[in-house]
Amino acid sequence: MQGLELKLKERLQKLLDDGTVDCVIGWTKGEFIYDVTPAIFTKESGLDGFVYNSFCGANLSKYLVSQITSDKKFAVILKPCDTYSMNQLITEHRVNRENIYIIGVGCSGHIDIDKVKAQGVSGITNVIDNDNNIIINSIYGDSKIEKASVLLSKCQSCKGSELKISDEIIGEGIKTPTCDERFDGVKKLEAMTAEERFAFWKSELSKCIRCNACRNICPACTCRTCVFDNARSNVAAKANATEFEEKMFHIIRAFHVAGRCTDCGECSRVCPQSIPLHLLNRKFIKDINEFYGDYQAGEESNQRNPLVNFTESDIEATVISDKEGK
Amino acid sequence: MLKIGVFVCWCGSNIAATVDVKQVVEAVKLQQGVVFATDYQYMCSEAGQLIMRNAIEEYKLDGVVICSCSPRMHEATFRKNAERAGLNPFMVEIANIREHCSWIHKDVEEGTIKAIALANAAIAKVKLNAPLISGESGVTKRALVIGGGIAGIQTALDIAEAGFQVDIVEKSPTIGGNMAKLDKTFPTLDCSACILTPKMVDAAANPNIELLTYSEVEKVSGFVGNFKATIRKKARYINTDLCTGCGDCMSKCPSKKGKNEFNCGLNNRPAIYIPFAQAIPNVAVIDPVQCIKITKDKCGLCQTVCSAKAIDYKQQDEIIEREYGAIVAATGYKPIKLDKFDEYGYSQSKDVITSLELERLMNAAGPTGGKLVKPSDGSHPHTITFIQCVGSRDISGRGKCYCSKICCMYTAKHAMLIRDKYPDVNVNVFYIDVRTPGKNYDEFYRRAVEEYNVNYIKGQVGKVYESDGHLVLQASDLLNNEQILVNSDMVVLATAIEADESAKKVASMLTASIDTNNFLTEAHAKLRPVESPTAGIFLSGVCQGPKDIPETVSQASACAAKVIGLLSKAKLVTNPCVAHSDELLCNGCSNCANVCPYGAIGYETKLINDHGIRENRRVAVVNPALCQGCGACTVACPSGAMDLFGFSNSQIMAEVEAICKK
Amino acid sequence: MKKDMELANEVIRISGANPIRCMKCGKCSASCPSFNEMEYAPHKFVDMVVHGRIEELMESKSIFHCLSCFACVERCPRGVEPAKIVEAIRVVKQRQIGENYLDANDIPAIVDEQIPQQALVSAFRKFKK
Amino acid sequence: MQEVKDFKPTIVAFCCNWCSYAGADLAGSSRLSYPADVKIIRVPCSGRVNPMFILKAFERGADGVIICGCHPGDCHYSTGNYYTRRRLALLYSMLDYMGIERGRTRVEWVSAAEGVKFSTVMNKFVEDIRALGECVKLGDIRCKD
Amino acid sequence: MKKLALSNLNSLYNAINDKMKLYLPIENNGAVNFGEYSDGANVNLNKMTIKSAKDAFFPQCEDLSNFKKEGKHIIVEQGELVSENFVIFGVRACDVRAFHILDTVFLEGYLDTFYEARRKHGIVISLSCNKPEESCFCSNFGIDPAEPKGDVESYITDGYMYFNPVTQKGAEFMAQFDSLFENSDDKAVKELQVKIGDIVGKLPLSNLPLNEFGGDKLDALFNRPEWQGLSESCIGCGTCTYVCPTCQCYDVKDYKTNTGVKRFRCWDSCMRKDFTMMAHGTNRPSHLQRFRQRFMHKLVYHPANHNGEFSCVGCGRCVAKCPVSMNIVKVMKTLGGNK
Repeated sequence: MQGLELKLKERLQKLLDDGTVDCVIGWTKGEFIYDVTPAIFTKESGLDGFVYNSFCGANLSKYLVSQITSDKKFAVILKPCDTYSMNQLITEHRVNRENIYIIGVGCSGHIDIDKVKAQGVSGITNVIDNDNNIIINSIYGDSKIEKASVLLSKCQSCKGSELKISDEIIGEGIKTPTCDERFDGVKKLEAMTAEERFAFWKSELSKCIRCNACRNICPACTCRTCVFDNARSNVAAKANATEFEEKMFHIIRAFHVAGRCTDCGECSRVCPQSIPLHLLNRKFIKDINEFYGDYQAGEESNQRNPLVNFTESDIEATVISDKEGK
Repeated sequence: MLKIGVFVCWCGSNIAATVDVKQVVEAVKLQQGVVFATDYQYMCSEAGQLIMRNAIEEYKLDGVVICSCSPRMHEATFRKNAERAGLNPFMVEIANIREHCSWIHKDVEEGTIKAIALANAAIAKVKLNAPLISGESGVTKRALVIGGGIAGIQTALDIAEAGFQVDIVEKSPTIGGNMAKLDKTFPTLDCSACILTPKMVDAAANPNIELLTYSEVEKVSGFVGNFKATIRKKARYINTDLCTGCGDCMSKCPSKKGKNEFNCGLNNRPAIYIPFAQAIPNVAVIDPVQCIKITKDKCGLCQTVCSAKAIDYKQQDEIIEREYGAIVAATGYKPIKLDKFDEYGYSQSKDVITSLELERLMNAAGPTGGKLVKPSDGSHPHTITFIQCVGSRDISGRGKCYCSKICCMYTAKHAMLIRDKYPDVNVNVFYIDVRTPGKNYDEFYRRAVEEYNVNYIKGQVGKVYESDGHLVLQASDLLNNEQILVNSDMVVLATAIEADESAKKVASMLTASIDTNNFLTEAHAKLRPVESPTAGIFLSGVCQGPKDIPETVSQASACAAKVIGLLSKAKLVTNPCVAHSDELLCNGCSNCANVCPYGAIGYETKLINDHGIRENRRVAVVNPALCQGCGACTVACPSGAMDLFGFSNSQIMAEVEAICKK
Repeated sequence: MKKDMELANEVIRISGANPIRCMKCGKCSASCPSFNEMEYAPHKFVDMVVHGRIEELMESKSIFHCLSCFACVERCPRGVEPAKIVEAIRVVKQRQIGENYLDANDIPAIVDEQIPQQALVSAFRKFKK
Repeated sequence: MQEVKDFKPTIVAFCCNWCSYAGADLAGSSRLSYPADVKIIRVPCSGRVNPMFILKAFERGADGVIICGCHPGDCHYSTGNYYTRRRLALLYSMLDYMGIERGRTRVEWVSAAEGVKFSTVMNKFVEDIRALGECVKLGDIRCKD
Repeated sequence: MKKLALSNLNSLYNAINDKMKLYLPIENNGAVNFGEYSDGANVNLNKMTIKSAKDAFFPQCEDLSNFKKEGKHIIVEQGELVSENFVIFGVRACDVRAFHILDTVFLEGYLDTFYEARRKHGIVISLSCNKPEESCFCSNFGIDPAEPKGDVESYITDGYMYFNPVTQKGAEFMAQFDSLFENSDDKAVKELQVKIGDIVGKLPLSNLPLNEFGGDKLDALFNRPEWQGLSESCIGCGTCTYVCPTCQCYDVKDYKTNTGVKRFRCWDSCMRKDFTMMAHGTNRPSHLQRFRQRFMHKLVYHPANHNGEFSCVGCGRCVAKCPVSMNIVKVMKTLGGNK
């Protein structure tokens, strides 16, 4: 990992020096090894503090949306799964491809610090990633954990090591061995009774504090003004005053990204209350695949979103309304 | 605060019998903003309308709600009335308390409660209405007729006669359609060619008509008065300006094994051909699949013999874009395929033919020069048997559920012609019913029976098989309650007709609706039979449903009258209930443009001032002239930037809220 | 009369056919190979069911002359399925005289090589209804 | 059982102007009754129905929401109802996934000529909603008082 | 000092719950938050709650008034004030301090009656932090996690929970449940406090450059170029605001019901685009301005208005929960030149 960081840094410096790009969207180091922050480096600031390690899980493509009107050129570091979002953003004209230089990085999975903490480790001062396992130093002592168990959820159902779009590739990646079939979680819920499903979501969504982290981190949620922030939309709300508002926000958010969501998993990663929000998006993805044929948003740019598409023989909505069973 | 007036109509007893209108008036008076409410026996009457106008003036109303019949009935009436009183017509909303309430409910209490809820929803909506101004759009003074059969020709001639330009687009190399193939026509037995070809010539000669033969419409966009069509002129490999129609090429062409379409494939034609002697335009066409020069780059004989130098093997398809004010569908019909009717032996025996094939066999310009012979061996037939309703009135899935309408009459015609020309030939007709509504039709049929001794047998044929060189028909004779075996030399099948295969494609291009049989739907079965529900699209001939020639011609002329009415207008009033985009909210993501069926949404990069932040943004821009107000874009838009005048998000949500109040 | 119609409805129910769709074209009778053996031809059959004349049909030998070849079912342009109606009447008749179901296990003993396959199939249909 | 009988559900029906609203008009002029619980909102096309309208209706206390449009292929705007079909199939599946009763939402295609179908569809839908009872899983508690 | 065996805690909860509402950390699907106690609730006193204890006195949503329409008349009903005692149990030292910061906002000057009523009736039972996390930095603000204050202080050690009333209110509360407790000396507690002190000394974020901030630092900090880079990282969600124990901004909203209008307030966040939106628009249109507002408020404006007291208590929630790990510590270190 350190080798990769050096390679990246060297290459980025060159890109800044030779004027290929004016800025770099990468990560800067934090107070601990795990709290790296996405940051924009400029020619002037240099690459001081640049870091690339096992905790660089965030999807940087979102950071380009606010730069669409900028006349600067940006280098951005994208992991294979992030490139889907990039394609989707290009499709929707939410980024200016001409001003973007994509450095694809090989990836072998990133670590979720919350999962490490959930294993009872606290007071963490350092983490050493040894591919199969990680060693954690903390003020309460050292410990060793199997890496697969603390990978980000999105890595546990990795989409593969192929970069869907890039201008150059640095480092080699491997598809993280999936320990989760992508739709297992959805299937588990589908197998429940309606009452159980209702109870599940009621309990999960009751935790929502409406912080909007899921929305703001989402590379598909790029509305300049979200309907939930627009006082004239009739659905605006700053807090979940009732159970209904909890559902309304999450159903509509998932619906608005349906067919556009690349399943990057950022929503669940950032939720401070650990609500498994990806299970909503994945339900839409699974239904879209089943109803209209397999579709992966961001597989390539300029695909047609299945929600703004149709065939004459699509299944009828009554099939859902009349479905037998639980 | 808006001042709303509510007018509750009794509609005589239609509404008042199940809805307590007085109670509705009292209830709506409690709504915020309602400053006036009243009821009247017939709001749509002049007296009722006067009440409305007076109230608008006296109470300075900003919005009006009429609780009455369906808006599809009188919305236009009340809007006009509001305009007369100086109120913007789009500040009127209708609560449908007749069709959706009084007529379907019996209990007065229930009906009244529902009427109040519907009134409240309309009040909630009208409060959010905005005055809208109808735009105007021009009318392109040119019509497009798709199909060059008798229907298309007649419509085009009538439109041209009124002084408007018309283009006929015909997919085959000549106009004339099915009628050109017919020998004689019922009920007067005049020669089809004799009455059709003058019309074809007229069409070709009329300066207002342009014939685009061997061409197909590929794409239509736009809207009433302003259509834009993309037409593909298929390569003929002939320079039509030079070709004199001499026919030298045809005789020299070595590739003579093409099926002669005009003669229903009963004989062959060369690769370069003129469809028939009276074809319009009378120029040759090369079948590129059959031509040796084009397929193998050998031969080239026709080019050498052509004194006019009209042959061009390198000719390419040509794409033409034209603008039209109105479009007429006249796509016609074809006989159904008989592959599901094996019992008649159509594919086994050459002597089993369809009625259209018989027309060609009897026609002087046909493959036999008008001599009726058995196709199998060219010998003279002694008995000919007709079978009716082959594939018509069939709901088993093999045929068509409808009556093809023309078969009874043409079979009588055929029977008579045969008996007239060859008195020695016996003619049998197996029929289910003989249907002859029409002027002089039944008389015509009776002549076949009474004067020409045609043997009509009520019953159907179970199977046809060959035996000892002739055909045997096993059939039922219902009147005698017998199963009979009939020997016959030829069998003629009155094959059902169906909409031409192009109808479906044309309908979807024109966004005109079609029924389950692929016939185009009329706007109203009785009152608007020649218009499609889609504005600016008209229907001529069999594309709307089976018709005989007289009926087709009268419908074609009726259709022309409608087109002329439209093209005569200087301006069309456009619907102001169109989509519009809020530039501050728009993300420029193109979702809306993806679902727009009219291509009405474009994108522009504009300088936007978003609360003091100025930046160039890609934003959606709706062309109000193209937008038809369906609202699909509003739902595709995740940010809510796209909204629809007249049916805005907030208006619909206000209605929802009002309805859900208990 | 009422009883007649009840019986007719029973026949219609068992057959699953819809005789009212018949447009009296005679296609069934034209196609029928046993027409000449039958007192009531298929088209007549259909009409009699529509008018509730079931008892006459049950008394007629015609119902056992039908070969169940299904030519009429195949050819009928209205989807009336006359053979199924004949079959239904046979079933009603069988039930009335109290015949038992035919057990498939009994078949080998009575199978004659000469018996047409059609008849066997028909027999199963008859007794398994 | 008594309760079910007395239960007066609130049902919102969105009908497209060209087919289903006209179908409802035809049901009316043919005097084909259906329960007064159904209240119709006219929209230009079923494709105008935003999922937010459906949720809004439930928020406000609706017990059932039905969307009616032209038959696929017959849309006045040629393609609107195809999008409706996709959007609503997915939305309904999601509501089901969240444990909301499937029967509360429905899409039906009713042409302008199908007055009988309109009435049949509405009678059936109301019957289904009555069987399901009051909607307690969706709906904003603040709208209940 | 009183003590109670940990195994008997449930009986204490139930006894309190019989008399008054009891709020304490409850685990639900892996997330620990303060919630209302009911028998069988999954109480978890070991983990730091995700949201702070702020909800007890300043809930995320609170009804203010109700407007009912009857015909064309409008009837106004005032929202109800809390009138019964309740207990908030297991509050950490940082959150206890945060209550005092909220007091300065809601009770000094303009009096917020809704907050006042809750504060008057709420009994705070604090709990020491036995295992501070690496993200904790309360000691910077003079908070001692080993001495959590509140109305009653409590400690968990040796299989017992120790209780020490701090205020009169606390003592009265303890007296109500005296029968459940046994008397104890403070030996075990003192030992625990020493242990905690050791850990606090080792915490990595214990030396923040506080001197660079304060009520007089407006000019020095407002136009610093570093805001640009810092704000670029921030995605503008409200996580930090909503988990923060001291963020006190709220918005007043109207909700149209079927019979009228309910007016309520809910937490707002200066990260939101429509924060302090007015008729003319917003006065912080850029993301940088909104980002800066939050930290300037905590580190400059609040001290300027409230005797130099920072409105951060170092609870570390924002450090742990920010989706992109941008937080007040990084801001302070960047601007304080310590990085």
